[in-house]
Amino acid sequence: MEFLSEFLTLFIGKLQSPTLGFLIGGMVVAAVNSRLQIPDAIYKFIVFMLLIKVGLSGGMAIREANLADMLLPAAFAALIGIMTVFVGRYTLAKLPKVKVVDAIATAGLFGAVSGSTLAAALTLLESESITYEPWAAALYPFMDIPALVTAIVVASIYVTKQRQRAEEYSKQEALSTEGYYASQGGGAATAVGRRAETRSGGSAPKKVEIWPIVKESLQGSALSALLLGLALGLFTDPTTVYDTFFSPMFRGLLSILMLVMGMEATARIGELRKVGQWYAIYAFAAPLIHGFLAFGFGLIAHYTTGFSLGGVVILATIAASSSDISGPPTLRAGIPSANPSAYIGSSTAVGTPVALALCIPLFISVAQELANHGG
Amino acid sequence: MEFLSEFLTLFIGKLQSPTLGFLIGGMVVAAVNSRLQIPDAIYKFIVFMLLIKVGLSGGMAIREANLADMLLPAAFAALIGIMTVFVGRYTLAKLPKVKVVDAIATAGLFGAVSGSTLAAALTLLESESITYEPWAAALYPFMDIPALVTAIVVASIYVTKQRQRAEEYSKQEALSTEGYYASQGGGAATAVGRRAETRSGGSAPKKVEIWPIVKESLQGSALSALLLGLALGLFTDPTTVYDTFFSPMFRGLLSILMLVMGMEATARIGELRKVGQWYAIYAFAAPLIHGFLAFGFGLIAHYTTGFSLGGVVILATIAASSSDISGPPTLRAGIPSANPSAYIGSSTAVGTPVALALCIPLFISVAQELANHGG
Amino acid sequence: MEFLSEFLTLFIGKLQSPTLGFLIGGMVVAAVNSRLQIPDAIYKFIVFMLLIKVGLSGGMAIREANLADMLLPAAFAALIGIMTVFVGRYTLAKLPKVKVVDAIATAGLFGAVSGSTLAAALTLLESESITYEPWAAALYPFMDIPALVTAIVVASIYVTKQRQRAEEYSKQEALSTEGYYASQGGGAATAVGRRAETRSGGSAPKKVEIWPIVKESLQGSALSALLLGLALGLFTDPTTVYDTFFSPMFRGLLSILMLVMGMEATARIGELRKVGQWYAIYAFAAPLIHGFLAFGFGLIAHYTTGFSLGGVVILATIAASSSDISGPPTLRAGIPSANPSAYIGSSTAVGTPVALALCIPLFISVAQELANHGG
Amino acid sequence: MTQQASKLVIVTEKLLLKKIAKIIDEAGAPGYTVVDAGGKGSRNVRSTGNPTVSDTYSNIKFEVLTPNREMAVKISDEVATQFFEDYSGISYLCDVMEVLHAHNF
Amino acid sequence: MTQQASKLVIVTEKLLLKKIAKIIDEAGAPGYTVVDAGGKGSRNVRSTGNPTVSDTYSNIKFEVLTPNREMAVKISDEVATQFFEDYSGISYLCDVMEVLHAHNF
Amino acid sequence: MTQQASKLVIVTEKLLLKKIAKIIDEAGAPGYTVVDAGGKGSRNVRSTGNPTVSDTYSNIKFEVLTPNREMAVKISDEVATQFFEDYSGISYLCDVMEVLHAHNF
Ligand SMILES: Nc1ncnc2c1ncn2[C@@H]1O[C@H](COP(=O)(O)O)[C@@H](O)[C@H]1O
Ligand SMILES: Nc1ncnc2c1ncn2[C@@H]1O[C@H](COP(=O)(O)O)[C@@H](O)[C@H]1O
Ligand SMILES: Nc1ncnc2c1ncn2[C@@H]1O[C@H](COP(=O)(O)O)[C@@H](O)[C@H]1O
Ligand code: NA
Ligand code: NA
Ligand code: NA
Repeated sequence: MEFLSEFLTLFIGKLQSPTLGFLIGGMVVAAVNSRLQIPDAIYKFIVFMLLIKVGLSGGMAIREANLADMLLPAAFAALIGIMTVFVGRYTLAKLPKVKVVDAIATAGLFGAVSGSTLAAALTLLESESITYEPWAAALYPFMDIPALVTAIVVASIYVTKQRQRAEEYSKQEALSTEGYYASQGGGAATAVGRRAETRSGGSAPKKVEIWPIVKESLQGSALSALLLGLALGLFTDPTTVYDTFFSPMFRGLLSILMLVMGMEATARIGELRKVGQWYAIYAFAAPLIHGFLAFGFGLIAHYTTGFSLGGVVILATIAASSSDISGPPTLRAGIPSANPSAYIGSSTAVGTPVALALCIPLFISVAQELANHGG
Repeated sequence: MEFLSEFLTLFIGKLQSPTLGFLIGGMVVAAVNSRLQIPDAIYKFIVFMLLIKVGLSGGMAIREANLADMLLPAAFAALIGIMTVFVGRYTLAKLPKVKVVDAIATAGLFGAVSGSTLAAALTLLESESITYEPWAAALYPFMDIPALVTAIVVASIYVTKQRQRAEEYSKQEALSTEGYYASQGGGAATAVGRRAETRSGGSAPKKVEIWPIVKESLQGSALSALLLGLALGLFTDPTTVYDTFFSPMFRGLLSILMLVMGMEATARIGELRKVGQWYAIYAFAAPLIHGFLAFGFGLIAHYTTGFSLGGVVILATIAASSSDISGPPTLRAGIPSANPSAYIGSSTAVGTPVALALCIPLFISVAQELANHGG
Repeated sequence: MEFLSEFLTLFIGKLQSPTLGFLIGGMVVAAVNSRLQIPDAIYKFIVFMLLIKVGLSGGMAIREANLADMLLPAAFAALIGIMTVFVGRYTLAKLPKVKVVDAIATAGLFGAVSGSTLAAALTLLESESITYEPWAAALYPFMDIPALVTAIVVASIYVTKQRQRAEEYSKQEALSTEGYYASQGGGAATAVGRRAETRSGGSAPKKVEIWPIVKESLQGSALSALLLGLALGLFTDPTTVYDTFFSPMFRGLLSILMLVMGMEATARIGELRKVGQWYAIYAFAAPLIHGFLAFGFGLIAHYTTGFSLGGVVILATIAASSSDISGPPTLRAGIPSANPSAYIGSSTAVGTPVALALCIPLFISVAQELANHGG
Repeated sequence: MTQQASKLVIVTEKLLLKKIAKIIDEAGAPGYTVVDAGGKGSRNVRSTGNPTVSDTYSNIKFEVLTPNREMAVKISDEVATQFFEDYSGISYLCDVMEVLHAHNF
Repeated sequence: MTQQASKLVIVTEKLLLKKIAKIIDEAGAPGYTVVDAGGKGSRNVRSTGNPTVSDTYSNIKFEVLTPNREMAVKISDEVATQFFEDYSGISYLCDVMEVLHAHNF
Repeated sequence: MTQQASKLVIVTEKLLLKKIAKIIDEAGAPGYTVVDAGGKGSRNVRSTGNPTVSDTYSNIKFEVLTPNREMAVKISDEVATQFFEDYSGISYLCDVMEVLHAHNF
């Protein structure tokens, strides 16, 4: 009882944080059709600034860290990334009116990590003076890449099987493949249809290569900025420029990014609506489920290897977050037959706001309760 | 005598402020055809940063304020906004070679408010340590919206009347309306002319709806940013992010914006030249006249309800300023037959520089004199 | 011996500076095909911020300076700018497979000055607490403009002579000029060729006008920003805005610019490869040669008129640097027949990295050695 | 499966983007493409308050492939009637030899 | 020296920029021009994760002048086969009366 | 009131924007439209110093509707003579079926 009331007080306090205020502000601004815009160049630059700052601070601190401590959390991160995809494959994809490839892609995006959500969590942890391992932000790629790779591999296997079945069927029936494509692709119509035979004829059960997907992820702008920051923090001495520039700008730039995320969320609601309610429900539940799953794994590491409670919150946050920058292009290239409205809509319009506004305050409150009561 | 010399000293000191320096620098840079450019994305972002900062500081301070004090100044702001349009209607519009709709649109733009001019005034007030009510910046929409609405309504009534007269005339004469449109629209030539009948036939004396214009104004990027800042300042606690980011950046960003305004002013001179000298004269005199009119009203509030002298300067400044961001698109949509060269040229090339370089220092000097001599 | 080891220690310390780290980071990022991008608007704005800051600090300090001291270094700067072109004309241009106009243009670009390299040198001088004359950054145009003017004049004279010779030849042979153009222009093929006669017929040995080239240089965005800053520092009092905005942002923005320069360098390597190895060798050697030439001249001024050792480093740096922003468009317009791949590739891919990573640390180390041993 | 079509090109002020897109949609056109453009015509002005020192364009160019000439003319007429009296703009028709591949033709 | 040519126009998702450029190159086309474009077609989506609140376009429009109709059709076929099943896109052919000046025709 | 016209298309380096606009004006053309473009042609370079890592285009594409073929050819000749020896560029002529609505035709 006392726990609950304490928790609620904590939670409500977090809701007044300006970070969240900017997020909601952005939603309202877009909802009332304001012409306010944050130019694309600024948006991209802010993301770069935030992630390179996260990387720099990690890199600078990592030097003294014992990287062996990172092993268990990193393994857990990868595991959670992979599990996320299978959870989606066996829940969302089984629902009526949900296309399997769309569901797999969506699950992949929810398994992947959002740099901005991570940045928001770090800010809140600092405001609350909760300590965490300097390398915790570096768990990002350990979850991001396995999730995307798994999603693309699972989707490829599924598509190949479907195609083979369709071919056998078409051989039996000696029918044009046009009907199949029309029902599968939705938009892929006549003009293209006539070439389908040639194409599917050539697609023998080909293996999915994993390295290109990993490379594609690492080359994404978000991960690149993070890793660049890490490397610079590790190998050069950026203290002055960090203290005079990257660190003081962080909080302010984050608030503007939150505004953009809020505007985005509202703007994408329409896309989500088109693909149906199941996506909305999944997008609402998934961050909480993935997050608490990761929180649980994190606690295991906490009790066995002394992983800090702040680190547990970070692990839970990257699990709860869904990628908004680098994930979509990777998926678009890797699972081209999936409808981007489905996964981008789910992630941006519902997943990210839930992760930011519900999950982070929740995880921090729980961590604080655990700390207070001798976690 | 002493008053005058004191005043001149004060005034000349203000002319050396870097804000003004950047304005004049921008004019020179554009005049010598330099290829120096501030990218559009940066310009838009700076405007956003300035106005959200103004809003945030207002919102944070307003909590303790007694909003009843705002009533009189707000009513005066609206009154001045409306008067401005009628002043233009009965001076500028009556001049030879000035088209009535162009004049009304120009008067509307001069009645509306410039966020950047407001920001410049706030900076100067702070440098001079003159106090003002925290909500004073929130007078912006109370003048901006009435001015734009009045201009659009007055123009619509005028255009409708003209059209009716023309139709009666054309019925009498059974002539094609082409001649009329050619003389009215200037550019609207043959290819379009033949459709004019159909169109004007359908336009029965239709009422101008006011709410869409108000909405359009509120949705503009400048007002949106200001109101967003106000709301965030009011409902969340943005102190940290304000103190570490929005407030320290203010002065610097403003100086860059001044540079852009200066470049703009020079670049627009050509447009102004095309529409004739009367616009230049109006654009020079209007900021001073509107400003001192508002200063007078402000003093009434000062002596009756204790409105601060800093607040009076702000009221005078928003009256003197003419909109540069959100006004033009609203007018373009609301009075489409008006020539944008006329109003944008007048405002940007002459009105804004006069407001920034003459009016603000003038108002502050007068306010200081009044304060020194027991105002 | 001791000198050498001391020097190496100093030099290696400089290699760990974050400035250099960001440069190398950018090279790596581009080399691994990362999708990380710094938007063009941000890049342009950063260049503006850096150069206006350099200008402002110069302008503010110059007031107390004795400008007569500037005479000798400024004359040396101009001399070096001109010499650079002739060095290129009689080395690079004589090499096999190197087209003369391409070589002249490349030499011109290496004679011209890079604002970002200058900014990097100033930062490092400050970190090392080496003092320099406040007006030293203002040596920029004194080298930049003479170098570009000389290159364009030399190229024009060469092209005119070639054309005359070709015409005489073509009169003798009564052959179409097509062959000549095909061999000269490389890309200028048939469709254009037939008009060549008309054109070359009209080109009597026309004089190259110098003032337009000077104007073109001064109007470039980099020089404009520098001069604007100088003027504002001189005529207004920008101390507050300088201390709260331009100065604190300098180091951070510079680091991001270094990242861009690094990415650029890698991206341009391909262009350089196309034009051949001689350009790479020239681009590697030229910054060192020009730099030490200037260092020598600087020392003359040091021993005769007391020009500071910091100033000598600055003179050497602007000599070593090659223009990356304003130079290329001026050359493109002034020597249109030169292949931009040659000069931009040489400068961006090799020249700038060498100037930044080798020359600046080298010059500073030498200056420190000289100071320590009673220079 | 290739087929003939008309291509309607409309260049006008950016301000009208949404309104013209709506007209095209309502006319039943299968799609459209739009690019940012600058330009010069009878009126020298198409400013909508953007800084001229920034190099953004303030015109837009629509290209609409329509299955027949009538639809193109209908769209053009509608756009011209509603806007070309007050706004800058031009519209013209090109021949498209054939649509090779499309999802909606 | 002027000559007839075909103009192939391809509008599709920006994501495919490099891949389509490669196809055009490999088909032996003498060159191409590409512009950023927005648009609407049978599928309402061409988002690749950019914020929609920013006003950047996410389509591209290629224009390729080819010396003959066959090359244009070949490029179009290749592009459609590889991409138009999964991505938005349209391709069509225009007549070019004549190429007046070019370096590579 | 519709009428035939020629459409001249010029793709060249951005650097030449103002100079070509002047030539078009002086030839008496009623207007022009210009868009930012990228592209590839016989020379692989059209850089003017912009960072290549930024994704800005450095070509421009002019489209000029002219009342007759002669004016188009005249503009094209002038542009080619002055610039195409030293700069990248291509120019070609398209048929415009008809100008539907214009202020200046
Ligand atoms: N002859 C033309 N050729 C190409 N574009 C034109 C032409 N005339 C007008 N335009 C375009 O149409 C826009 C509006 O023209 P106008 O309404 O005549 O000002 C101009 O800004 C140009 O972009
Ligand atoms: N009828 C059309 N006219 C012009 N552009 C079109 C048309 N149909 C499609 N497009 C363009 O082609 C893109 C892809 O079309 P779709 O594959 O049908 O979604 C659209 O986003 C438009 O830019
Ligand atoms: N065959 C072509 N089709 C379309 N655009 C072309 C073609 N050839 C050249 N271009 C355009 O014209 C520009 C200059 O061509 P070039 O002078 O050959 O380098 C290129 O950058 C392309 O944008
Ligand atoms: Na996740
Ligand atoms: Na006003
Ligand atoms: Na140099």
